[in-house]
Amino acid sequence: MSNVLSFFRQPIVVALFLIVVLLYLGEILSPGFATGGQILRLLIVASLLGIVAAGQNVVILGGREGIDLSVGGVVSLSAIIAGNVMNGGDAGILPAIAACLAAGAFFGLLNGLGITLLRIPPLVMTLGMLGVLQGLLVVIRMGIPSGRAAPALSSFVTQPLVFGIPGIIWLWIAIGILMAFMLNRTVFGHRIYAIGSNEHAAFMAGVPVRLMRIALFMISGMFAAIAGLCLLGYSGSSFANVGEQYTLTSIIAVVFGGTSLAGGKGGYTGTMAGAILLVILQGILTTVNIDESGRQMVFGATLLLLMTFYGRGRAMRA
Amino acid sequence: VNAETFKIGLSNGWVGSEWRTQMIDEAKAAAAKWKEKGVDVEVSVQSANVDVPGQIAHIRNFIAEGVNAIIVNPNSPTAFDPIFAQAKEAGILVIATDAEVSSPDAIYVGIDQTAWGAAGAKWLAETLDGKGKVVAINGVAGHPANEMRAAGYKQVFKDFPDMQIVNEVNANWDQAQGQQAMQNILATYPDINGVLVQDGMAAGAWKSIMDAGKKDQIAATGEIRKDFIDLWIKEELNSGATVNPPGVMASALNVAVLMLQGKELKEPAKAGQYSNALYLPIPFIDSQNVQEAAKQLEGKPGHYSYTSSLSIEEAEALFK
Amino acid sequence: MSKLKLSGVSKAYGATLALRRGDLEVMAGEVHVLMGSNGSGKSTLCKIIAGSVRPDAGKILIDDTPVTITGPRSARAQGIGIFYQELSLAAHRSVEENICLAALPIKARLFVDRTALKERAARYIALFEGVSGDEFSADALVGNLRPDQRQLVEIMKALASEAPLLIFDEPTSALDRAQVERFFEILRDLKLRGRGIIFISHRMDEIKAIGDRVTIIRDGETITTLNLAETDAASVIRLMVGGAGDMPATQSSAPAVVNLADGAALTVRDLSGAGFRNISFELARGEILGFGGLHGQGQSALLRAIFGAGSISSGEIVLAGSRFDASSPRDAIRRGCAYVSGDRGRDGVISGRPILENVTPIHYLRDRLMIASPSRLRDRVAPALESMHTKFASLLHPINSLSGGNQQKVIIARWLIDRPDVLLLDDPTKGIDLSAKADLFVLIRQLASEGLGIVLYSSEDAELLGNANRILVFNGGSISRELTGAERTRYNLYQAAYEAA
Amino acid sequence: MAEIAISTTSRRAGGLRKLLERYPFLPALAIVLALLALNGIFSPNSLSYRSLTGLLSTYMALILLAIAQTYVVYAGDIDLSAGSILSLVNVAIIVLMERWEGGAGAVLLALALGLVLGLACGVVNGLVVAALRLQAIVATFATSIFFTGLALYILPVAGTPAPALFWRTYGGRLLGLPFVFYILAALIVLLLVLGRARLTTQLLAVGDDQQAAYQTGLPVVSIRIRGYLLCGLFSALAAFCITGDTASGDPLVGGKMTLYSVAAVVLGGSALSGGWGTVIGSLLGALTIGLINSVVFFMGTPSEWQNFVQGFAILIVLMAGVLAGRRARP
Ligand SMILES: Nc1ncnc2c1ncn2[C@@H]1O[C@H](COP(=O)(O)OP(=O)(O)OP(=O)(O)O)[C@@H](O)[C@H]1O
Ligand SMILES: Nc1ncnc2c1ncn2[C@@H]1O[C@H](COP(=O)(O)OP(=O)(O)OP(=O)(O)O)[C@@H](O)[C@H]1O
Ligand SMILES: [Mg+2]
Ligand SMILES: [Mg+2]
Repeated sequence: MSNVLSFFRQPIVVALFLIVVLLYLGEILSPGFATGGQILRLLIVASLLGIVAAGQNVVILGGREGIDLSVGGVVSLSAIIAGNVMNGGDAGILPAIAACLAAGAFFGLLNGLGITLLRIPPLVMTLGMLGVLQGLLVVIRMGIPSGRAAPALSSFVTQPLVFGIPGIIWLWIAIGILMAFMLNRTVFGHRIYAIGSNEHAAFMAGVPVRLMRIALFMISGMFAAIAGLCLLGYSGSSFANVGEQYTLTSIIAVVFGGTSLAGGKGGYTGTMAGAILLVILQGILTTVNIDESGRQMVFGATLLLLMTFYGRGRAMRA
Repeated sequence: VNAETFKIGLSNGWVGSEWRTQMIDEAKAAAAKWKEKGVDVEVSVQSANVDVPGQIAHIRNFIAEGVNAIIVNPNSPTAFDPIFAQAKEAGILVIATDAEVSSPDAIYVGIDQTAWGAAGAKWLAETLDGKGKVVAINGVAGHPANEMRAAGYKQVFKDFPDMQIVNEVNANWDQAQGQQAMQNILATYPDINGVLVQDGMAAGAWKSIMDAGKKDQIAATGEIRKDFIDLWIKEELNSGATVNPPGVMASALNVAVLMLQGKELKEPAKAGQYSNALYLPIPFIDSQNVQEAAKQLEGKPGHYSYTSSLSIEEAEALFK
Repeated sequence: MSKLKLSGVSKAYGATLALRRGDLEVMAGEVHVLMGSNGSGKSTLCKIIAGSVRPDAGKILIDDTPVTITGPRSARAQGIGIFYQELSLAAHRSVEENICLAALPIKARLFVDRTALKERAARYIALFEGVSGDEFSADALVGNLRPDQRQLVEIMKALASEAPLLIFDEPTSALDRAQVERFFEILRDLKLRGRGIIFISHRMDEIKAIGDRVTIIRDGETITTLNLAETDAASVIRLMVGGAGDMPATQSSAPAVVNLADGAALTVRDLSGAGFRNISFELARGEILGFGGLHGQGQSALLRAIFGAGSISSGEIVLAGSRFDASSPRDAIRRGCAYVSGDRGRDGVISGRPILENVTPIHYLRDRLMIASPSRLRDRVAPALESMHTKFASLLHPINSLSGGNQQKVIIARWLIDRPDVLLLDDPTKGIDLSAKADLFVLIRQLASEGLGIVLYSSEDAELLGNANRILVFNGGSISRELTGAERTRYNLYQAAYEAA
Repeated sequence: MAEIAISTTSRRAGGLRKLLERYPFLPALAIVLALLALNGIFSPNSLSYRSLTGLLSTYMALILLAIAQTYVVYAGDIDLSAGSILSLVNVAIIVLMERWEGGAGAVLLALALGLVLGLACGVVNGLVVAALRLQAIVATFATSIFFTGLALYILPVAGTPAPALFWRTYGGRLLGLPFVFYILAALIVLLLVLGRARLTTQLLAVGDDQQAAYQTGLPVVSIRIRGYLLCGLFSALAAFCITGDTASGDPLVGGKMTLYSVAAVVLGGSALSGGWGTVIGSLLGALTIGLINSVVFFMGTPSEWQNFVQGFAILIVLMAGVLAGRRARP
């Protein structure tokens, strides 16, 4: 009996349940919302968010108030870089991937160094880095020729690839499997949880805590870079501030997935469900014909309501 | 004429789009043109992401620097009244561009955003023969330019009783959000005929329309960026784009220099809701003249916008 | 008159039954001692009285009236003051603010009355005048104080509650003798004034010195309450540990001599660092070297430093014949060093994670693994756990589902999969029950006989006397005596520990 | 208990550290003075009485918002909705003043209601964060969306001038001195008074160690809620200043200010983890942000580099603030 109960308390189960409820609600409020093609298109949008959230997820799992507010800046930067490297030609895709990953890793490295060596709190470090990235975007957009997605990239993101499902969703599934494997079946993954749940014990057990933490921020930067690349494919051309919306939504997706902001607890499968949940919620709010002020109030209140399902802090009286 | 020297401050409080960068660049180029005429126009630029207090500080910095004129693309329509009053007190000419300001101490030189919204709606109504279902994808809710544009299209649709706006959404002038919004709308309103979407998001909306294979059934407004215009021609889209040219600041600069020279406007700036506007013409691109627009943009980067501005001579024509 | 009466109080943390059946009666004007081995539930009982832990069942009577305690505030209001074992201080606040924090004196309904605050705090600070150390002042930040001074602040804070019932949960563990003496004077005075006092300590001499009655708790259950004047240490201890009379102390002693022909496993020369100075010793392969002395005399600091987790200012360490630069635990582990800490919550347990993951981290490092294959790991992990008779339902259950002792076994097991050369045991038996202790020491001796060099620091004399081939007694951060052969007696150990303390 | 520190290694309480311990905002003050000096070097005019008055009246809103943020940060919380509360109060008082036709009585009544509104928002935040125990970062982000929606509902588009009485007072002079100086003086008195309030000590104690504070017997939940109340109150005061400085209502006016307020708190040397900080530091931190913006301009930075240099400078000063703050505390 308690097994059954605890099954229904799992964040992922809660999220999946809420997804179904929301889809149903969406279909009632605006018929056509939950049709196959539309769900697929929502999944494309969710996968963009989900890929950013993958990086956010590992940073948060790593504990010590881990959070990455610079992901939005990296997404934008990566979209701009990719657009210019490929410049509408398929030949440029591989160099673009390499350039984006390098840029994401570089800014993740800077974050990681500031956080471990100077011991700047992640929130502060990555907030500052976001400011720098926004400035950098202005600088590099000067005098660059163009920023168009390669056709192959665009169709990878938006057109059906296998079984009528676009490549990006397959990519997201692959990332999901990879993340699940990494977190559950690799030494690296176990060490992430170890530093997230008890950094000191991990240190005493020989885990290279600093290196790990730097690596996590680099991973976050690289996932944001991949998302930027895919976002370019999604929108066809790069433009400024394209990544801005991902900074806080990626954190919410992680929280909706049942990962604790305190670190060491949670996983990526839940985050995937969380990303889908968030995108469906946004989608419903777009299609329902109410005033923007009403939309925002409903959105804010629903977020709060959904949060009460997860991640409530410990009571002080044990 | 003796060599004159004018110092002009340009303030831009948001750097989130290429349009803004182009705006500053064109203004700088306009200043350079004055040099050829023997008028030394020195521009001093403040352009960074700032909040409203930050942009008020821009103006204060200019006052401290002792400029002759300030041209501002304002972050808020109403927030600058007190500071503009101070600038005027200090003998500084203040011109707002791109978005109107309520201050009686400034004039606005730029396009009429209401007319901008109306132009797109008029094109859409005519294209659809005055009937059909339409959705509107707007920019940032609460932003004055956005609300004026919305007022503009609503006014037009009053004259077309068979045009029905089935939904209005906000996608924050963000291309990806515009694309997502369009995608959601297409799922729930599969039978729409037209889309009113503002620049910045139109490319995204069109992407969703094309992905859904509906580019031949739907007419939608478009953008003035080179990469969109190229796409428009290539895909033969049924589109029309009202131009909000990045050259507005350059136009404002030319007007400013002439005013600093002591010239008087033939018709004082008295238009608009704040009775301080000097409206510039709004070009419109549709399938008839899109090729010409493309010609102007040839060789430019993809994010470069179709532009127009008052030349010095055109500006002079406005003065006595 | 009965100040406080508890009956049938119980508390479970998930699967851990911290308190099974707590009964206790405290009279006005007595110092009532709680005794029980580590993890027997003393602190849990105290926290229930103080309101910071919610009991699952049981009755509480104050002055013979049944009460419900809904939280620390309500406990305070009902006349209960407490010294928390793990302290309850705000590190960035001053000494005086901490003393008065629970009831900051106010004026004009809003403001802290600084004058009243100073006055009130000064009363309690003055109680320890002369023994609280130099830089101790009313306006010092608590975070800047030494551990013993912090403990004094917590004592003052408890006294400042002026509560009729005062609870002191191990208030003396970091105090020096003079401080303890002063504290006891204060307690005696409070006793005369009719307060009821609950006092916890593991030091028999302290209990004898201050206690009137003793209640003994074993495995979360109240065993009995005795009059201290009518009993002796041996019978109290027997009650504490239960029927199993074969205490380690009565166990056959370890051999005094080991064959040193194999050479030194670990040599330490003139090592100084934070918390210890001028330490030199040599540890032979196959030897169990005991560290004795009062708690906190530099033993843990030294072990941590050797393991690369402390700070070393001078001196050298030689591991298996070559110089070892103790820069991080990672290096130490790679060089075959192992370190088991008694503070498992801080140094050991990766909370919320499966038992399996809690056993494997050292294995990952020493075998340079990348992939964690559960089936293969299970084969390595299971024997290590079994050798210690660890009780667990499944390797995939979170470690928090285990009792404290079993958690500690899991932590120890992590060091045994890949044999180390040197094993540093830093009071490793905290929270472990007797039979587990016995298992552990059998294992330790066996490991020694296989050629490991083992350093054993224990706060229990019996463990040292029963297992160490040689004992170094620490005092004030350096070695004050070495006990070998027949010198290894309880008396010598006690005397060496206390001399000049 | 941990070891007795036998040697005196941890006792090196140098003079500088003592000074920092007593006045933790000194690094922030030094940075402000340095930036003022830089401003003066590049543009002597920027140090004129008039310019400094302007600096103060422009950044008074951010100063107050940073102070608002500080009180929740004291307790180890954070409020990402502070800027939205500012917007909401801004539009609410503007609409009220207009509806009541802008006399002195109307202005005062509107301000009083604005304070109540700020407090109400604080209660909402306090309840979701402290009572419902949701994570502060995400929960206050959600409430910020809600408050923005409410602001848009009250005033769908920026506009509606404030009564002249109101903004002329704010921007004007009283007995020959700029009105903002009186505000600053009143603010400093208020902060000193609040510094002596029991609540401040309790907030800091909660931020230091929430569990310990609870075990001590402090009403932790109510203290945290009161921290959010103070935050709402100061956000409302910030809204008054921005209304005074901009003389109008704008439902989006505070959106960008939230993250700046967090940055200002860190620049001022307070620890985001709670238990340590000063409101004076946050005041200086807000000025730092303003001064960085103008230094970047007066240095003659090319326009396309301004945003980058500004972001970079803020990052560097943030690091300095954190590092200096850490030296100061135990
Ligand atoms: N004495 C200590 N006690 C507790 N934690 C510590 C101690 N010293 C360092 N740490 C923590 O451990 C981390 C540093 O560990 P370490 O130096 O092993 O990492 P690393 O240099 O990345 O690893 P490696 O040495 O293998 O390259 C830091 O995060 C620090 O907080
Ligand atoms: N918060 C908690 N969560 C889970 N288990 C706990 C918690 N607190 C205590 N325990 C467990 O409850 C048992 C009793 O612990 P308690 O602290 O009361 O022991 P104690 O007698 O005070 O020991 P010591 O002498 O070491 O202080 C132990 O097994 C401990 O691990
Ligand atoms: Mg205890
Ligand atoms: Mg290292």
